Amino acid sequence: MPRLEMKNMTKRYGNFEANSDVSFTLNPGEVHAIVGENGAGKTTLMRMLYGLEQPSAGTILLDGKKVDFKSPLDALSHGIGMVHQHFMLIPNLTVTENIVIGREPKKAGFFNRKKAAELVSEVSNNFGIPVRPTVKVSECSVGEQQRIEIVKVLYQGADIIILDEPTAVLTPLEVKELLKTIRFLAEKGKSIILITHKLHEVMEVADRVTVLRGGKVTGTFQIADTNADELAKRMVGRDLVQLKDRKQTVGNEFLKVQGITVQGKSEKPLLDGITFSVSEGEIVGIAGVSGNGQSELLQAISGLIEVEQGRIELGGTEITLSSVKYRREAGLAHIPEDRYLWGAAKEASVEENAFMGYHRNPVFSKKNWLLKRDFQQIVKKWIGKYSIKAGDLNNNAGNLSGGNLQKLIVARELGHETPFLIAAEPTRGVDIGAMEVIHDALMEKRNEGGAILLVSSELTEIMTLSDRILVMYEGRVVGELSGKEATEEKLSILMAGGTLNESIETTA
Amino acid sequence: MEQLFDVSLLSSTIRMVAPILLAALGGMLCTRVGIFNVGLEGLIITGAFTAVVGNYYTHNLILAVLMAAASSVLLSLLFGFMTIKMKANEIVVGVAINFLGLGLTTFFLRTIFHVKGAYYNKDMEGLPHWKIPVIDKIPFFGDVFSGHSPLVYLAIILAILFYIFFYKTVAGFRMLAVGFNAAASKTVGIKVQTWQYLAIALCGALCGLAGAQLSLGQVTMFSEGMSSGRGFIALVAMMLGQSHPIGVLASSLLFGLMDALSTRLQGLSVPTQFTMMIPFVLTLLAMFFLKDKGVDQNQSGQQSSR
Amino acid sequence: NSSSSKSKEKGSEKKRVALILPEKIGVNPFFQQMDEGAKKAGKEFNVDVKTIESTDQAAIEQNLRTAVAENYDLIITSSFESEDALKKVATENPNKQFAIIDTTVDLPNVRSVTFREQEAAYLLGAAAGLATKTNKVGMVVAIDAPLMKKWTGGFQEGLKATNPKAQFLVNYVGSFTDPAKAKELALLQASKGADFVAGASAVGDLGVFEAAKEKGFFTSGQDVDRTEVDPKHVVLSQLKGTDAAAYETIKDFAKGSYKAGVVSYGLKEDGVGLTYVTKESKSPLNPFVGQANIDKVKAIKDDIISGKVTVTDPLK
Amino acid sequence: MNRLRQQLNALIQPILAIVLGLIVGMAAIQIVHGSIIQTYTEMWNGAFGNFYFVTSTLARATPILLIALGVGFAFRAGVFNLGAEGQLVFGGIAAALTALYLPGPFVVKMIGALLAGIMAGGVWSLLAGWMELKFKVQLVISTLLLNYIATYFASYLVSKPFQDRTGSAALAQTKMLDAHLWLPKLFAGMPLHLGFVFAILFALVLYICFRFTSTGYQISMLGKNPFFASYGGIHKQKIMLLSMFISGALSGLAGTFEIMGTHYRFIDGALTAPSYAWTGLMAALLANSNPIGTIFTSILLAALQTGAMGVERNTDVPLEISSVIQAVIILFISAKFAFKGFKVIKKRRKADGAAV
Ligand SMILES: Nc1ncnc2c1ncn2[C@@H]1O[C@H](COP(=O)(O)OP(=O)(O)OP(=O)(O)O)[C@@H](O)[C@H]1O
Ligand SMILES: Nc1ncnc2c1ncn2[C@@H]1O[C@H](COP(=O)(O)OP(=O)(O)OP(=O)(O)O)[C@@H](O)[C@H]1O
Ligand SMILES: [Mg+2]
Ligand SMILES: [Mg+2]
Repeated sequence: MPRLEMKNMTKRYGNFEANSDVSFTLNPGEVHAIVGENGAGKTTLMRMLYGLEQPSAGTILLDGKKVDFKSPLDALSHGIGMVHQHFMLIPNLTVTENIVIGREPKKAGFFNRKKAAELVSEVSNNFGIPVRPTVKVSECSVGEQQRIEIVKVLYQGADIIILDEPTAVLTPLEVKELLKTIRFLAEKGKSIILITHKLHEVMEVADRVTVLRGGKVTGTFQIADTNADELAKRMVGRDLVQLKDRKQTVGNEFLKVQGITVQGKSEKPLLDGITFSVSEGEIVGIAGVSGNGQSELLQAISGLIEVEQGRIELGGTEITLSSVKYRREAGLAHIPEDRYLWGAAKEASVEENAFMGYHRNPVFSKKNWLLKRDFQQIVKKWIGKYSIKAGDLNNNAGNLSGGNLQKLIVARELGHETPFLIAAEPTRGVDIGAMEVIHDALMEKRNEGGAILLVSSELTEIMTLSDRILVMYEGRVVGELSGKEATEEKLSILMAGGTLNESIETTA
Repeated sequence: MEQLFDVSLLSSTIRMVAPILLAALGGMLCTRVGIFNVGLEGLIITGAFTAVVGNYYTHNLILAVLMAAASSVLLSLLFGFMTIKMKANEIVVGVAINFLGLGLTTFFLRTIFHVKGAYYNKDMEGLPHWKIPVIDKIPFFGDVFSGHSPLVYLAIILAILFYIFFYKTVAGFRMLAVGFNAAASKTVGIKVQTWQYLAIALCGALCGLAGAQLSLGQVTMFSEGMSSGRGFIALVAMMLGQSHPIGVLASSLLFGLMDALSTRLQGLSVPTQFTMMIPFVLTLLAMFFLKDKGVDQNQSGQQSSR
Repeated sequence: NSSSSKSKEKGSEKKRVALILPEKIGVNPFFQQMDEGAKKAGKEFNVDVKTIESTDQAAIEQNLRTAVAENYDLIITSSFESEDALKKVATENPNKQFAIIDTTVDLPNVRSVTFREQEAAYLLGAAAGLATKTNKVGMVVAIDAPLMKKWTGGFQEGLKATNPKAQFLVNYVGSFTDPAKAKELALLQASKGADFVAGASAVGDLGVFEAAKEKGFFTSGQDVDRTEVDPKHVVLSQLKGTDAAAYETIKDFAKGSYKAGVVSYGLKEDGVGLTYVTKESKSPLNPFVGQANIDKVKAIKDDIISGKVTVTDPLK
Repeated sequence: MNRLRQQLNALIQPILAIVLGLIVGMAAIQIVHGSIIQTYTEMWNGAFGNFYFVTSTLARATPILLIALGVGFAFRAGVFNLGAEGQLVFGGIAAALTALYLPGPFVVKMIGALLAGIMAGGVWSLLAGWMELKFKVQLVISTLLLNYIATYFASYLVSKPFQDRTGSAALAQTKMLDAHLWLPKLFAGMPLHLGFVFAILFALVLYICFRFTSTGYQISMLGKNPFFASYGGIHKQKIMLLSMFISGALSGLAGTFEIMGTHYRFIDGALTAPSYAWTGLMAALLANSNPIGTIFTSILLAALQTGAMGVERNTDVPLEISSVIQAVIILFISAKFAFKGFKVIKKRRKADGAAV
């Protein structure tokens, strides 16, 4: 008998069906993956299972018994735990506090924090998931936060664990660790639902996989009976196309960064004398374990933080101390790594979000007047080109699914048609279909002579797109490889702070 | 120059601070669950009035104080219902609660006591003045800290209890979590709304006590608008104290001291308007020296420096 | 508020008077008194009196204009706050009759009734100077506004006249509606040695009385005889006959002897005064003041009336 | 067309709320055995009964509207300006003193007074903005504190150095402005003055600014996500300070208009007693900071006050009951439920229509 059965689940938001007639089963000790495009309804299905949303129709059976979850508390008490796509942690609290919250060990109402820390360590050791119980979550890396979330559901005694896109924000190494952990948990008898956009992960770790498209199930397969290509086809509803060819272009150096340094609050500088350049018609990838200064580098180049030393030049003009506005006018566009923090205003409409930057563009802004009608035509084009599911342009951007918002941001920044583009994690949390579109657009820009600085924690992405790859470690550039010579091994060694045996070429 | 602070002034400061502190602690509870309550003034005046009504009908001080707390809880729950359930803007509701409190108390002053302006009855008994056994004997200390109404001591004890509550107990921990991140708290099964209602109700109770201290502790009478802006001062004290129980205690005392200072300076040849300004100017200056100003006081979701 | 909108339609012969107060009745006992005086006159002389409270400054003019529009026969208003509004409205309606109590508006269709409070305050100060044993007396005043100088100024003059050595402590509450703070200020003055603290803080006076009761010092009230509240401690009361002013105005009007111009009430006219000195009180005289002192103050009163002693008008 | 319907929808909620508020008010009137119909008739008459009352309602709405526009402006930019009261008072006193003491012909005095009022309010507000940017002094507290400082300071000015010593000299107030400096009334004998026209004009300008201009766009984006704004090259500090300035300037102008259009002098307490500032704040929040919506909410709140005066004049219902009714109506308007309920009904109707 399956551990969990969801029958004919339907969820409506107004007239829109996020899930229609979805059925799904989960066996004990099984890893069951759910894949699907952005907005296919994966998260919605899980939110119903976890009691965060009430289904419009359908039944949930646990061990053959019908259950009805009014709130997460009900789900939790039935042994269902969820690691959310967007972490549900409280940065001001410690790791222990975040893990035990809701089931705190107590004595006469008093919170026994010592006992709590012990219990957390125990769970963490039992399942081989390392966390530091006493530090504040705000000081933890993204990978550690992920582990904290997993320890949290284990601490809660979850038997069925839902992981919603757990790998989207992890470095390759962390992903490897996580997949190991998932297998380990399954062997210990836990049933796991894994939502991901990365099909190789599915092939590696899952027992079965269910594909969703447009809120409907398009099939459930044993991993042995399927392959990544077929899954992709099922997800997208068509064949995937090959990435555009790389055209050979030779251009001038457009972005020049010389010895920039940012100290930050800690002892070690966040950026330590970084020097490199990006030429027209070139994609330069920056690889590195997250937290090694990539974010700061991009913020320094785009003007969001100040550099203390060094010089930045864009297309021949110095921009070291310029405002963001000036830099953008000098030819910089920027796909930010955190789309909710930097890239969008959730409370603003889709149109307003799309407008950012164009309010300065003389085509759409004449003498301080915005030409909204003209602009809407452009947005409609983007929506078509990148197949963005945006609904009404007046809707809040916060209602878009993550992937669709990302596509909107990519479209917006590419639409500026600047000679230089920063692309930070351009496909984070984005489905394969959309990833294809975005990759293709980046390549096209390169081929047209654009200079692109790509930062990604996804090594495959870096390797397929980049002409040159720089590796960052502790605020410094520790190595450079050409796109051709780069391999996952070499990159991993450099990213971990090691050195390659062969002498590393440096550009003159 | 005359000595600026003497026993009488300090002891007066402690009394004057009590209602502000009580209300500020109430405001703190709301802020801690993510609700900015500007309705403190209305809650205080309601408490002050009901305390006198309770005393009038029951001749029992304990009942009177409880009634004061209860009436403010009711009004406070209205605030909670409107903001949580009806999703109304909390500032609008807060301001409306202030108007409502003032209007209702004046209205009932007329219908219950058939007077306008103030109800005073020289036979009405106020809260007792407690002599604190040991402290009472210490020369200077005794005069400053002993001989206040029970609510004064309660205010100070509550500040410390809230500190323990927040940082040592499970319930307090959960309440804090709700304020830090409601969505995250919800996912671990914490009943966010229940906690919010609880905090708001408690806030009402505290403001009710603040009112009772005003109308039965400090004086024994009710007069229209006798809260006289204390709700707003409490709001400032709460923000200055960064919604931390001890911080709120400290900032209330700070404000009280400055107020005392301003009173003392009235005798000198400074225009009164300037002496009256002192507490506000100094509070403003104090803000410059606060190290960690941001905290998580994202009450309205509208703070600019985030 | 006695309803009057109906009587308009009935077209009754009754004359109609509107008393437009510049603020809500309540905080200032003064307006309550005026209302009572007007009602009393209304009853006695068979005049319809309608009292209208204004919520704020801007409402005064609106209420005046509405009263004109609703064709009241006499429109009485009060206080400095109403001066500007009345000037405007009375000028625009030269055929309407108006009266203003407590200040002067110099127009042919306005009767002004003013009070010389400083004279009564002088007597109070004189009494305090005679009675004090500690040579320290205080006063708790509502707000530091020029108007209040009529009280503080007169008091100080009287005090210096009878007791040049006496120290005068003044504290301002900063509000008309804060008895708690008024009480603390009174306690503070007492702690500095004042054995007599006069209340001049509207509702706050009740706080001052309480302080006196608690610490056993002596105090005084305003406008009406407040000694009844607590004769042991509230030993004097400075009087102001606003009720009489309203009463007389309506009486004159009903009798047909209404005249525009200024009527000033002072000690001479018996419009202001002090308990025991100008008017007996139901409460027995407190020994703190003593009959001997009262007799001395009575003499001072006579000197003021006869012009032998002049009290400075602090507003001039 | 669609937009029109949207805005009509937005009106439904307040109307429903008023109805509910009045129903609750009936209970209060019952308690004092007043006549419900008479009370409400007088309330209506007091606010809109005849032309005079309409104009006095609008006159009262003028400062409320200007303040609401100012508060709403700052709110749009993501800053919470609780300092309207201080800005109002500062604007008023600055305008009054300039009009009285600036040498030169009347035109110069007039323009000088207007500018002084605007600048005083604006700079006072800017001060809070500057403290926030430079020293991270939270605006919510600093603006609240600055209110007290401004009112005490203005009170000092008019009770000591600039007090009107002519006449009775009993009040803390300035001399009266010369009649040439009075803002013209829109209708003879009616309290409504030119300031109202300006207030409406400003509402329209701001509406256009937010909907159609780059500056308005930048302000909204800053309010909705400051990080996004700075990422997009919007100068956060500049826009924030600009918003604070304009916000304060509008409140300052409200004070200026009250002085030059209604009181003709600065009277201590006359600008604070009617709680224009809090009412303006509510008007802005009720309208969700939409300038056009603010016109309606301001007039509504003003009407509740003038209506209450009507009740006071003509019924036995005590004055206090009106403030209770006012508060209750505001509470109901602030609720979102009616609007939501309406949406559901509409949707259902739509679905029915489709089935036919
Ligand atoms: N509260 C809501 N109101 C309206 N629509 C919603 C709501 N929540 C989700 N949706 C819509 O439902 C659809 C499914 O969303 P869901 O988050 O389940 O997608 P997903 O498959 O998890 O996508 P992603 O891969 O981007 O995370 C999306 O189109 C989304 O816009
Ligand atoms: N009076 C004007 N005439 C022509 N273009 C204008 C005018 N005012 C603004 N613009 C243009 O409209 C756009 C937005 O103007 P706005 O001043 O709001 O932007 P901004 O980015 O803040 O500019 P700045 O920082 O230079 O003031 C800018 O691109 C500007 O060049
Ligand atoms: Mg999802
Ligand atoms: Mg500009």
